[in-house]
Amino acid sequence: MAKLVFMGRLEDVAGAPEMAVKPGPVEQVLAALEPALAVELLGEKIRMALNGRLLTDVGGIVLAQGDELAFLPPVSGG
Amino acid sequence: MAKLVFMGRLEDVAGAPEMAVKPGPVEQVLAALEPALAVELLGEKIRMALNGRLLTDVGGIVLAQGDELAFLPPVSGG
Amino acid sequence: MADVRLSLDAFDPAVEIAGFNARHPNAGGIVTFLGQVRDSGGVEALELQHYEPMTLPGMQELARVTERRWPLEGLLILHRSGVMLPGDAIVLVCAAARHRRDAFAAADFAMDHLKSESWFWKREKTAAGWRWIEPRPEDHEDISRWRI
Amino acid sequence: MADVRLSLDAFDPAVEIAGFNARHPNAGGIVTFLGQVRDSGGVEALELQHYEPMTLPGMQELARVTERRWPLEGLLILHRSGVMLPGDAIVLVCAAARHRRDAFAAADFAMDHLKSESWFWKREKTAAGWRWIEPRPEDHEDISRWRI
Repeated sequence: MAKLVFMGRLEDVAGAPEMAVKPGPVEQVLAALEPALAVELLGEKIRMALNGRLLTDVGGIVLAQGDELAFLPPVSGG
Repeated sequence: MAKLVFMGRLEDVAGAPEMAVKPGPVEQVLAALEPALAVELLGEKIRMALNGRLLTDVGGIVLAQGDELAFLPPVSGG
Repeated sequence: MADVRLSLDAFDPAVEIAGFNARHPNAGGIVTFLGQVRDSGGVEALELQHYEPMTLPGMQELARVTERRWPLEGLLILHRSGVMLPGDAIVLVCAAARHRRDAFAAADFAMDHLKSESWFWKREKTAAGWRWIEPRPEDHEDISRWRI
Repeated sequence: MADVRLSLDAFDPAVEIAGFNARHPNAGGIVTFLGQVRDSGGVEALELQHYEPMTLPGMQELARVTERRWPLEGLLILHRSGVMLPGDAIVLVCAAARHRRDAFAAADFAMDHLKSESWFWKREKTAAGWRWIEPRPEDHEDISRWRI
């Protein structure tokens, strides 16, 4: 399995901090989610990181076994 | 008596941190000092304070009994 | 050289500052910034969430950038994660330098970047429950001061 | 409100910082600056001379000006006078404020003014003996940043 991670307010939208998903193209993984959640995850201000590295573009990304894809809303630290 | 106070390097020039002087007009007091010291005390960068208050102009100042006239070179604190 | 830590438990800033100063007894100037949970606005608790694979590495990179930009003799970046109460320390930055202005600038720079570019998400608990905090426009203005 | 002190004996900056922080547990941000005698350039000792009728009153006036200019929750200005050795604390400024930028600016402003406008005269002892230190041009540049 692969893993989706939801940070900040996205955790509330998803109802959990993370979710196990079947490996495969990210588009396909997102299409299998609740539409309301998928819309939030694809929001303009949400950044994505694959295994801890920021992605500039999610197009063409395929999640492999053990991959972790994190959805990162705007930060508000300190 | 009145008192002259020499701060910073002026103490070295005067050979003492302070000096008791007879009350009277400042011009007269300075005229009675070693000329080399008087020249230093009247240097452009030296400020003067009478009883803890900065003087804008020493002209016309008369030292009374118990007065303290301080000569203050440029500061270099902290 | 920098000491960069993500703390999951409360830390005592006075102990950390004393330790930092003791390690840099001959630095001309040491600037420290301590950020604490404010006791105001009815905030009962504050939670910072971090993302393990990115938060500490991001702080370490910030330390490297800060050290490249100013000649420092020491740098500490220590940030809490987890649930905090009013008065709890959130973040501590200490910068030691030969010259005062370098220490001030480095601490200020590190704080601006921690606030607006480090991987933390914040929520506050009031009587109305927990609420996620969005970044403030000022945070982005603060950081734009450093673009050269 | 400000705590302004001229110390004729050595002080422990860690104790002072801990005390200041303890008095302001709920300030959002606390910035401290600690200036120490550098162990460099062959300096064996440093002496700061103050002028009793003017030095502390001048520091108190600086505290008032600083507090008028930024909304602070607390301000400490503590300055040594006398003979110090490398590693000894010379000056400590602590500024507590609701907002980070106010605390940074207030501490920075107070330090610039302590360096270039407070009534201290400094001399250093090296192998060649004692030598009076003239103010540096940078000190005046630093202070000119605050003229508005």
